[in-house]
Amino acid sequence: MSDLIGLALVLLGLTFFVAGSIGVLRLPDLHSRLHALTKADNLGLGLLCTGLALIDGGVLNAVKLFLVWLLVLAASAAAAHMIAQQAMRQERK
Amino acid sequence: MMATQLWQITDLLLALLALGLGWAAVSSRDLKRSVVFFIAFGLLLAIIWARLRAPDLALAEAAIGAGLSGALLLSALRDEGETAGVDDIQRGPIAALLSLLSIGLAAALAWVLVYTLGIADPVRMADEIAAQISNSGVTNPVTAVLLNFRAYDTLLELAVLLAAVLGILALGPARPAYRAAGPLLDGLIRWLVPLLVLTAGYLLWAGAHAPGGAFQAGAMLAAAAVMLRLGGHPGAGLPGPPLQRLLLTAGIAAFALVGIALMAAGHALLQYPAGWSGVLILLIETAATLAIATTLAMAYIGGRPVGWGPEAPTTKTVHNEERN
Amino acid sequence: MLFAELIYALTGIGLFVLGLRGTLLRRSLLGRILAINICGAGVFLTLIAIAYRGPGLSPDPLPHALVLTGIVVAVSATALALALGRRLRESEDE
Amino acid sequence: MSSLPVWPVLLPLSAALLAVLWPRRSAWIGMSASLATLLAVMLLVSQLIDQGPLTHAIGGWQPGLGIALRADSLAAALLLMSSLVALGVGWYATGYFSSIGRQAQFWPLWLLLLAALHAMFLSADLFNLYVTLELLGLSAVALAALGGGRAAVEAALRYLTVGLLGSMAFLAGVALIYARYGTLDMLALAQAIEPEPAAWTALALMSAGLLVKSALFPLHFWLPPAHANAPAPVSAALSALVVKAAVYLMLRLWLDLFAPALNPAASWLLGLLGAAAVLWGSWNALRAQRLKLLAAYSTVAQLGYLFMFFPLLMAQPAGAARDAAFGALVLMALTHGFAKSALFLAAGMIQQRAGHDRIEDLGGTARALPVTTFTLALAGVALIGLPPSGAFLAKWQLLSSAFALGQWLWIPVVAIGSLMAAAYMFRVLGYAFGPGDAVRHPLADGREEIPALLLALVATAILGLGGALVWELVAPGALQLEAS
Amino acid sequence: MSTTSAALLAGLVVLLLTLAIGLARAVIGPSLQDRMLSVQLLGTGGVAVLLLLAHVMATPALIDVALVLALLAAVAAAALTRREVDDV
Repeated sequence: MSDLIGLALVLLGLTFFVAGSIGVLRLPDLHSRLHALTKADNLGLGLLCTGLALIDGGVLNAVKLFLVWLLVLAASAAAAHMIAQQAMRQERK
Repeated sequence: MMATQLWQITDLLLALLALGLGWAAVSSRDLKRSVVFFIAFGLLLAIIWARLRAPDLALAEAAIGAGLSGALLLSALRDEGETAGVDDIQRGPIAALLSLLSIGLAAALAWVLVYTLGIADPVRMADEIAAQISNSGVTNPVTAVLLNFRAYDTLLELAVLLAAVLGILALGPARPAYRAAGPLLDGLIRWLVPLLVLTAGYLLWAGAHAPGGAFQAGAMLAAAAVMLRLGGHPGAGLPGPPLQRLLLTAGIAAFALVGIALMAAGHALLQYPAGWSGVLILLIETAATLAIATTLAMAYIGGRPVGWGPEAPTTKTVHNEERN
Repeated sequence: MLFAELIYALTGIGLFVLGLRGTLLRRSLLGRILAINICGAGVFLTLIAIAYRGPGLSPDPLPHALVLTGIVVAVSATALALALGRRLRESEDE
Repeated sequence: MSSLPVWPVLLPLSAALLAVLWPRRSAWIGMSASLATLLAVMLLVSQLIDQGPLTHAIGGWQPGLGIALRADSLAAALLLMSSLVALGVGWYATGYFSSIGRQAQFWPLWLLLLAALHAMFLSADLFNLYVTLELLGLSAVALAALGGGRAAVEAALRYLTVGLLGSMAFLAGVALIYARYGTLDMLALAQAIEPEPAAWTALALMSAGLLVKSALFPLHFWLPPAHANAPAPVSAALSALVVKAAVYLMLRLWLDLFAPALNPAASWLLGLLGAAAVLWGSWNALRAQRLKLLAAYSTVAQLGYLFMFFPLLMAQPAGAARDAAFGALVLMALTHGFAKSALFLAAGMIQQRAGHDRIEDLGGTARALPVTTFTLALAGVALIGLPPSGAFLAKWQLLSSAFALGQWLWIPVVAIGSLMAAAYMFRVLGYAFGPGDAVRHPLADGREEIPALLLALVATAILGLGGALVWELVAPGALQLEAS
Repeated sequence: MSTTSAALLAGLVVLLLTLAIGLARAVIGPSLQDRMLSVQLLGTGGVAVLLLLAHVMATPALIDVALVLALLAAVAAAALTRREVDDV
């Protein structure tokens, strides 16, 4: 049962990745693309990690998966901020 | 059956992506694009190593590609300036000829390889290593090869690192430092750097029985140094120059001291006595981790730090000095 | 011969040749360095592909160790080359 | 198992560490280590003469699983050359680099280069050879860049990229060998290699890489700028030792490891390229405006001679005749090693004292620097191949082998090459003995001229008079991977 | 291979395709920041790929690789955007 729920969560996560990719490709400007990327991917990865933790069942791996997600969350927030800031600087120039 | 086909699709996709990114990195006319593609290529390579059941390599590639070498290439790209490298590929009849030759070479090599794999025995050294691993002092076979069976390669590899960083130090002063970080990045660094150090320690310790080891750990520490420097700490968290010298040489020194001590006791070079292998390997690996981290960090800084030692005259005056 | 072994070994050859060609065709130092690294990655990939022995058997660890050494060497050479390039640019500015 | 093969690598390597740790004492550390290394090599040679080839299985592991060091007579001859040249070059360097800071930059890299060379001569493992190639390449590049000027850095960069491409080709060959035969141990491989596509392709890849590194015509383009713009002691080492390392590996591969898989006719390609290198290098040396550039082009030419031996060696079966030709090849390489390092050191001396090394403006050098000019002349004797130099004996043997085998083509090449060498050396000496006052800064200390003179004397007199000893040392034990 | 693993493997294929699509942004650009976006995407996606591989290949060590990638996910962006002291 938990396998099934986990699998569903993983698949749901993947759809977010698809959405993020399409957003990065199709959206008109850097800022909206940034937005799409961080939102979609972070959600996608979160769902995927949760799903895999459910399928796997082990506690240690679940903790590691959660940690991975947290790290990516923080890193991509910082990265997006830095990239946006630099873009703004260059627009001002 | 289903799974076999899915694996084949996965392999084809990864291979095509690797070729595509590799092609884009070497053939893009715009240098900026090339660098971006190359960084992406490094990430993909880490995935491919994972797929080919080489987790030690995946760790190393992830640590070095996403950390140090990406940062190194991006700062080199910054030096190129805004306009440089837009038309970076030679064209014309010679280039066309070269491309034709390349296709021929690739075809020939591919034929030889396929033919060779068809007749070669696929076991190679795998069984012998598996048979001797219990005598190596560690259970991770890659670590056993690197620190025991072929430790001499690793010793010389550390010498390669040292030669490169000494060459870099001889070229001139360090790159300019970065500006102080804003609150967001500063906050990130505050908890990321300790985590990186912690992970390095974990990888070093795990290397004996699981994927990891000195190089992966050293690369993580170096990534911490890169992060610190990007955040506006010009020294990248390195200690002062006298200690830097000690750290740079620590890896080779550990190897040499252990090796010579064992020879004095009547063994071959680096022939660990039974029961001592594990401890000695961990000792050498710890020293090597510190040496690799310091070397990579100093290579990233790109020149002599302040107070490095007896100052050589700058190159301009060297010119006159050696000519008078 | 395994499918994966074959595919990745051939990809390695492709990358090796691509890198070779790129090194000769690139104008800038940075471009050439990238190409050499791709070239090396091709050799590494071929080595790791032949070490792979399928899902049931553990791979031959020797090529893994060789490639790890090779990666370290490649990083050292890259760092030295980039530092030389920076020195060259500075001497142009002088 | 002998522990002697370990020290020629371990001594300079450990000294490099000490020189990093105590930069102010680097010259002292380096010179002591050079002396100790020479001693170790001499011990090794004497044991080798007694007992035949020495091996040391590192880690105590069976070669194949582990790595073995192996010293045979070819390796011993080259070790002897490199440790002697290193001593001379090191001695010269202590006077050449004027500040402690420059000494501290030079010595660790120089000691690493020495360790790499010796490791390569002693290695019996194909992948280990790749690592030594890279160590040699990177330390050589770093040393070449110590010149500091734009030209030096540019040349060092080209040297680096070309060298890396060469290493990659070599590594690709190693990968193919491992894929086919499942081992990297050269002794085992010498038994296993068969005439088949994998062996041929691997040899082609490795040779291509090594030919780039050994600067065989037409792949020599990177050498003259790199060797001409480095500091004089570095130029001496690059020209005398580093390019030889690649030639040494070519010898190992063609005559030793892959010999059973090869058609002797393939070596004609190497011989022809060598002949072209003799002519092209000599011609450019003749036209060179600067003394160090002349010396660098002369290296291109002299390497050509070494490759002309390949078709001669491969055309004959093992035996006394081939041993004689092989001894001549080694003697030629040794003579060039000593003569070229002497030439570069003398050129560096002149450059320091005159402020330039433009050949046409060297008038008066002979009067101001008589010993250095004498050194130039002695080096010239060896490079031309006049008696009593070692090169004279070597060329004589080259010619008689060519006669005996009916390979007539090499004979005019040797004659023309020697004449051109005479022309470019006499051109330099002509200007040096001419009127003028090129040397504006007289020597403070005449002892600075000694190391170059000694190296030149080894090339001209000792190797010539002791040539028979080289044959004796090299011939019986050489080329016997397949035999042992 | 269990059905779950097979399904995850299928997911892996989809994910790889997705990443390939995202890489098109690195080709189009136009700015360097745009190109770096697709590297960022490949970084996050790579983490996901490694996690899936860890499960499908039953190699928990690959989670460590994902962890390393996650730890370093901000380095490239920082190296791209940070300014040196004497930059204008």
